[in-house]
Amino acid sequence: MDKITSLRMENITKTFPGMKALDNVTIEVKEGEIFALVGENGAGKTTLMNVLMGLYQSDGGCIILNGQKVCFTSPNDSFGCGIGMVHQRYMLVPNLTVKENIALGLKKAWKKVKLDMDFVVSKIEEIGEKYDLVVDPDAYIWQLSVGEQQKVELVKTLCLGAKFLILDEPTSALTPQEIDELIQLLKTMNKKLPMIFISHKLKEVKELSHKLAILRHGKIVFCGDTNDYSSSDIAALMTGREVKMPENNEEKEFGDYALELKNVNVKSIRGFLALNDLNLKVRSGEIMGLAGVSGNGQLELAQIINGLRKIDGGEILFLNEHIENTSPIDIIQKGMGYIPEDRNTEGIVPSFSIKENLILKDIENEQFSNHTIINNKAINDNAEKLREQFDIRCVNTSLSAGALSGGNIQKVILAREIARKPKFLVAVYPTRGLDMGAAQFIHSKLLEMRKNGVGILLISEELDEIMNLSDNIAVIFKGHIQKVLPAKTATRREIGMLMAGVNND
Amino acid sequence: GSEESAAKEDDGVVKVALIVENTIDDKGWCQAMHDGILAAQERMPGEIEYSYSEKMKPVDAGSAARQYVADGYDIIIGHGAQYKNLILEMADEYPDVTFAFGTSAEVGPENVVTYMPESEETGYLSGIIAATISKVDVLGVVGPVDGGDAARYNRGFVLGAKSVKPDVEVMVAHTGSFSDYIKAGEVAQSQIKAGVDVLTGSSQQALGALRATADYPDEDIWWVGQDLAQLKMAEGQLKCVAASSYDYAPVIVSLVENVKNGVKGGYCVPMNFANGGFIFGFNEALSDLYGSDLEDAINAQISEFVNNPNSVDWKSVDYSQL
Amino acid sequence: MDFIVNILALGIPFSVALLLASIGEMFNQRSGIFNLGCEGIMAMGAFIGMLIPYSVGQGGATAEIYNFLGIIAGALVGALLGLVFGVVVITFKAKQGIAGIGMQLFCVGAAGTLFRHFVGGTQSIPGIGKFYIPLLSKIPILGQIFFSHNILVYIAFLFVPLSVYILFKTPWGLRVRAVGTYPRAADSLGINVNRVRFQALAVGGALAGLAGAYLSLCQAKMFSDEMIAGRGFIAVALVYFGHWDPIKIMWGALLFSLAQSFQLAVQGQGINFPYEFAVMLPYVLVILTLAFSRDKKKQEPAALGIAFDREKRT
Amino acid sequence: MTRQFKILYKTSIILIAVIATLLIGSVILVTIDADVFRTYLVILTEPLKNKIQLTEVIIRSIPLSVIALGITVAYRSGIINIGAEGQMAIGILTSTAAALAFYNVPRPLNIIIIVVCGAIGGGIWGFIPGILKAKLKVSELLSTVMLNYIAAQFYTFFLRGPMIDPAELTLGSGTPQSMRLEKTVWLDRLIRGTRLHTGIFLVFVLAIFIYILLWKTSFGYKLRAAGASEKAAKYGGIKVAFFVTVSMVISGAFAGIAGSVEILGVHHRAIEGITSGYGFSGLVVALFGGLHPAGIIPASFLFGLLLVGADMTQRIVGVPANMVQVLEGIIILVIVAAQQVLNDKYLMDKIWKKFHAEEAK
Ligand SMILES: Nc1ncnc2c1ncn2[C@@H]1O[C@H](COP(=O)(O)OP(=O)(O)OP(=O)(O)O)[C@@H](O)[C@H]1O
Ligand SMILES: Nc1ncnc2c1ncn2[C@@H]1O[C@H](COP(=O)(O)OP(=O)(O)OP(=O)(O)O)[C@@H](O)[C@H]1O
Ligand SMILES: [Mg+2]
Ligand SMILES: [Mg+2]
Repeated sequence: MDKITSLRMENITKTFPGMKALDNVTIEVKEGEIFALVGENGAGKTTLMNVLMGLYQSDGGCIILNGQKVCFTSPNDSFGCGIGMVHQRYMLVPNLTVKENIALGLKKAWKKVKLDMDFVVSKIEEIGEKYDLVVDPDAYIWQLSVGEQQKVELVKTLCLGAKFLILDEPTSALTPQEIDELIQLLKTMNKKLPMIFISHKLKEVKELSHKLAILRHGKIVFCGDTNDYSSSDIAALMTGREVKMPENNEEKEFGDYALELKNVNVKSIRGFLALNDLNLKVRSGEIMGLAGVSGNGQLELAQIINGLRKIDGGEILFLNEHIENTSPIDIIQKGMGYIPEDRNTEGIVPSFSIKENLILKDIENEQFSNHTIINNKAINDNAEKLREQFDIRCVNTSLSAGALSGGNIQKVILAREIARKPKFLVAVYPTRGLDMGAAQFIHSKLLEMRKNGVGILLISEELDEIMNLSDNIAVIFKGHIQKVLPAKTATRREIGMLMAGVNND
Repeated sequence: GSEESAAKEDDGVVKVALIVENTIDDKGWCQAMHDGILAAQERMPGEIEYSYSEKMKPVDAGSAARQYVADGYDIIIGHGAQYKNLILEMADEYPDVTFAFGTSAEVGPENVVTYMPESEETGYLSGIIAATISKVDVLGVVGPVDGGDAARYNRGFVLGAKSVKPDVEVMVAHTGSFSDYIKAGEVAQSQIKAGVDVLTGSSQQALGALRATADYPDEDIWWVGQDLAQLKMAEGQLKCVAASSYDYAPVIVSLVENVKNGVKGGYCVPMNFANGGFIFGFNEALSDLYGSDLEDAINAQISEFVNNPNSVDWKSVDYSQL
Repeated sequence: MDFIVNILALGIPFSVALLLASIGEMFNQRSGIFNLGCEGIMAMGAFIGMLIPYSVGQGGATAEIYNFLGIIAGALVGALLGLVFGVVVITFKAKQGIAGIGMQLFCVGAAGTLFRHFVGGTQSIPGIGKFYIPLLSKIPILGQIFFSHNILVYIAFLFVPLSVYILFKTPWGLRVRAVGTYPRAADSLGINVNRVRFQALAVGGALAGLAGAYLSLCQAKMFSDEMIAGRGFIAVALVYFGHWDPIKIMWGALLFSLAQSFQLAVQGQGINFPYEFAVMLPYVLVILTLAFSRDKKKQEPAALGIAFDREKRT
Repeated sequence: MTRQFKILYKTSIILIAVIATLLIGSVILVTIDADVFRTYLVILTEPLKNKIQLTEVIIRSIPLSVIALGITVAYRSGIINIGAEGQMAIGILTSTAAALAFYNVPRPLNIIIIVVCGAIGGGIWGFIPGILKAKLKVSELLSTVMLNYIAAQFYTFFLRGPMIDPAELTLGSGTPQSMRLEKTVWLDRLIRGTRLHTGIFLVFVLAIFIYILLWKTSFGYKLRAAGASEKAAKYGGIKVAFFVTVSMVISGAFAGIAGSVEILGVHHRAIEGITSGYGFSGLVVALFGGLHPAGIIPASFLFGLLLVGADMTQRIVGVPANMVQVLEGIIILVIVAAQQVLNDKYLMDKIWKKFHAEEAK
């Protein structure tokens, strides 16, 4: 097959035990098209694409490629037809190198007794030239930032000879610059290949796609030309209601300094300074946005504030008390709240029930345990209260938290952290991968906390999020705060320059 | 397993049950008792019905013994001192049944028989042989655990060797296990490398050491065995100069007869050359190695033991002083 | 000097069974399967290994051929049992730890039962003798330490670089590493995760079987149902010692065996402390070495112990 | 999916499992010319036929369940403790030492002292792998295997040396075993003519204790969190290293208690071979029991049944003793496989769809 001129998924139905994930879904993608697929978390977008890749077997329906019915039972079949997919959760083996990851799928490199690595490298170079995508073939995946991994995923998919590209939320973890680059890249690539593009960010969808389908609860609720609809139309179609992202536009007095970092240095595992003479002060009631390209020390910063990592020099003051190199529990008890980057395994204990997760930090609290004996009633009541207050969607709070969708997991974490009435909150990528409804909810909660006088350090890669919510914006580069700007007057351009390490002062 | 004798259930038949920790064909401790019972069966045709249970951990032995009692067995032998408590307690509960265990020198209650192989005597003989045929005067002992039967045999060996050549060097090493054949082989190899030319060893693991000596078919490396069964093995034929065994047949015969006569126990049977508890044999195939001098010396020693049992002061041996 | 040479010359062959089984277990674990049944597979390998020369090839000029047939049969049975284990933990997705214990019981028991039935009590066999490498074995000291062993010793040590090569240079090794770390990624590239795991289990089982056959045919030259005596578990432990790296596993096996041969030599020299403390030495040494080694790089195959199911969410 | 289908599915899986067990076992049984049918009949029915055998089953399930409860604590904190055998051995040593040292203490106090000392001994032996894992990242799979061997050597050393029964020395039999414990500390027999002892009550007490500890206290909550997700626990301010160590201490202590109870209830002195096999069997029981006291108690009974029943086959049917292990192994393999299949909703769904599709046609 030289070219994919049309791909049609017809009446696809897929059930998982106890739920119907896809219900009679039909979509069609033509040559030269970028087809956008949008929908809330859990709508079934990824499931549909996995059916297309042959990873899931659908219960009903069929796939028609260039007018011919095909049957995919394994990704080998779909690769054979030239369909490639960049998965939502990157399918890269962390302890293999870039070229090994690519060789894993590149059957031509599988010589009898030896892997033909030269072939793999030349293939990587060929693709790199063709699409202007440069990756280091010898780097290990775990060494790469999320943005770089994203590129590797693309290169991998292209090396395997994709003539049709599926991109499942490729931008959710990228910085603004990276997103812009990727969109440009996809636009040029589209001249050669049709694509399906999944994203929660309607701006990207508008910019990139020709056609658009909206999935809700496993059904296509809308399908049409992207250009005919505005972002807010699409948002309304998607969620069934009007969505407006809240903004921080309320003047207020800040309190005293709640968190002060003075000349902090942290060595990374790989030897260099992950945090380099970092200074930062945040007041009560202030939202300090931390902008920066991922991998510039944001995670280390969040960890040291919460006692999860030792510092190698400097001081950290929390409400005028030293907290550097103390234990997490001391810091928690002093009133620190933390929304971690990895919500699935760090923010919750996946096998614990929702109600248990809601008291992860408060189990020793008299409210929930009396002389170490747990008070189940209090825990249940607490869970019911928070479930209602934070709109956590679950059958009941005794279910294990790991079974929740990403957005609901984030709500559980947020509910726990806010209910503890912290004096300060560190929020890391709080809306990564969440749909608009969920993001809106979380933003409004953060602003509510600000109103109540809680200082917030908001670490994010989304400039929009930072600019919408922050009072001040600090820009981090190579572990050092470049500059702190008032959010009112800051421009995207200026922040972008600082993030890239250009400092005019 | 059970080997029911041809005789039907009648007054003349005594039912004997054996409980062993290893297997009845281990060419060592357990097999000796098994063979003894079979021999007794032959000597008293139709009078003994016999069943055994193998691989009995202490707790399993309790179940098995109780089952045997329930099945009407007259004599239950727990072949190992680890069964002592079990036997004593059951003897208390079931006064009509005879229980036996060994090694033990204690005289137990009315219905308990103990037996005590004085294996330092066999060790002593092995020591004499080893020291006599050794060319380099360095001997090796491959011990399992330094306790019980093995402790006596090995110390008797040291004394026997010293009685022939007071300056002989004896290397003693223990594997720490009764059944780790491979480690016993490793010990033997290590000792042979260190210059030992005649070895001995006790418990079933010793077969591993015996096998290791056979790896030097053309060299003057020899073995003295603790069980006659070793002589019949291929490597025994090749390397085992002599061996002595426990002969339980007399013990069993007398036990059965006593039971028939209404004596349920209350005595201890020491086993030694004096009462025919031991048998000794040379390996004819290796007769070049030992002259009639040695045979005479051994015979003399045996008659010495017969006249003078319990004369080997095995407790005096301190391995660290060797 | 002799003392040290002897320790080395014995320690090296002692390490072979551990080395082979441990490398086999490393292949299992690299592919994501934790096989505690190693001990049992070794027992079966040892039994089948000795059964062939025992039953068909005793004595005669062709004995060597039957010995090698025995070794091959031991490895084949090991591979077969690895596949059986695969059916339990891959096809049926049973929990691996407990299934491994079941496997161990089954194999040790079956080896013992069949042995009792077909052979009887502890049985010795001629086994495989030493192979002195021409010229090299004549070198003073080194010849004795390195070049005067039976042929399987050399082969086992060749397995170390070979398995490094297989793991890191061949397509199959790449697949094994991928399915053990992130099976979903491998699956998304069209690699049949379960097939690769079956293959790895067959390889691991074959090496464990080979290790058993080494014990019965080369080291002990006999068989008894209790002869493996926990070596399979030590082999599993050594995989953790070596952090899934064949070379470090080799150092672990050597450390253990040299300590073993050292303590035996010391015991023979006469000790004035209880011998039990000498017997403990290898075990203590392995723990301490691992505890105080600098290298704590965690390379544990991330998917170790988790059955793969494409449709199931993890 | 209808309820009928679910029941049909489950029963057929169980049926297939039973048939598979019987078939695989009979392959070996036929090979060794044993009577297949009688062998199975004996295993399944003999132990239940009279009170002696039934109590023997319970006697085995006592140490099994105590060890399994301990293993559960470790497992819940993320550690696979395969060192119960060594921990039990050390527990036997310390409790015997205590029993011999405190012989003139009133009975209830004395028993408590002995059991506590057993717990301390086992606890120390559990503490070592715990602290090695928590502080030095030494895999417990390595350390516990090695410590089992080390414990075995300590065991013979003490029974042969410092703790040997003086009578063994004076009478010259020299068997490595301790003096017999005073009758005053023996646990009472519950049924005349059997060995069933009051240790059974301790099992229930400990099971309730573990249930409360793990599921009803904040300590247990934190311990389970540490095991379920180390990262999340650290994030939540839980000192994971502490819980890893403490849970291993508890786990070891339970194995030690199992040792004490065996001494006080069954053997009445420390002898060789008491521990053999309980470590692994305990792990199997813990996992069969779903790592929960409510499952462990029946699982330990079933496993005890299997041990006694399989052991009886050698006397009644005449199969070699090793066959016990073969049958145990097969049963474990089949049950774990079947357990997984029974609970596999995806598979059930798939089969349902297949049937359904056919019906639709
Ligand atoms: N393997 C699975 N087993 C069970 N349920 C599943 C599985 N995969 C997905 N689901 C469920 O199917 C529904 C659709 O999930 P899917 O991942 O396709 O959503 P999505 O639209 O991609 O969401 P997101 O925007 O969060 O990526 C969800 O309710 C999800 O919980
Ligand atoms: N080549 C380099 N020179 C100096 N510092 C570097 C270099 N590469 C990375 N760093 C710093 O090392 C730290 C650790 O990098 P790492 O890739 O672990 O980032 P991260 O915080 O995990 O972010 P992310 O997960 O978003 O990639 C970062 O703070 C980064 O600033
Ligand atoms: Mg998705
Ligand atoms: Mg990173």
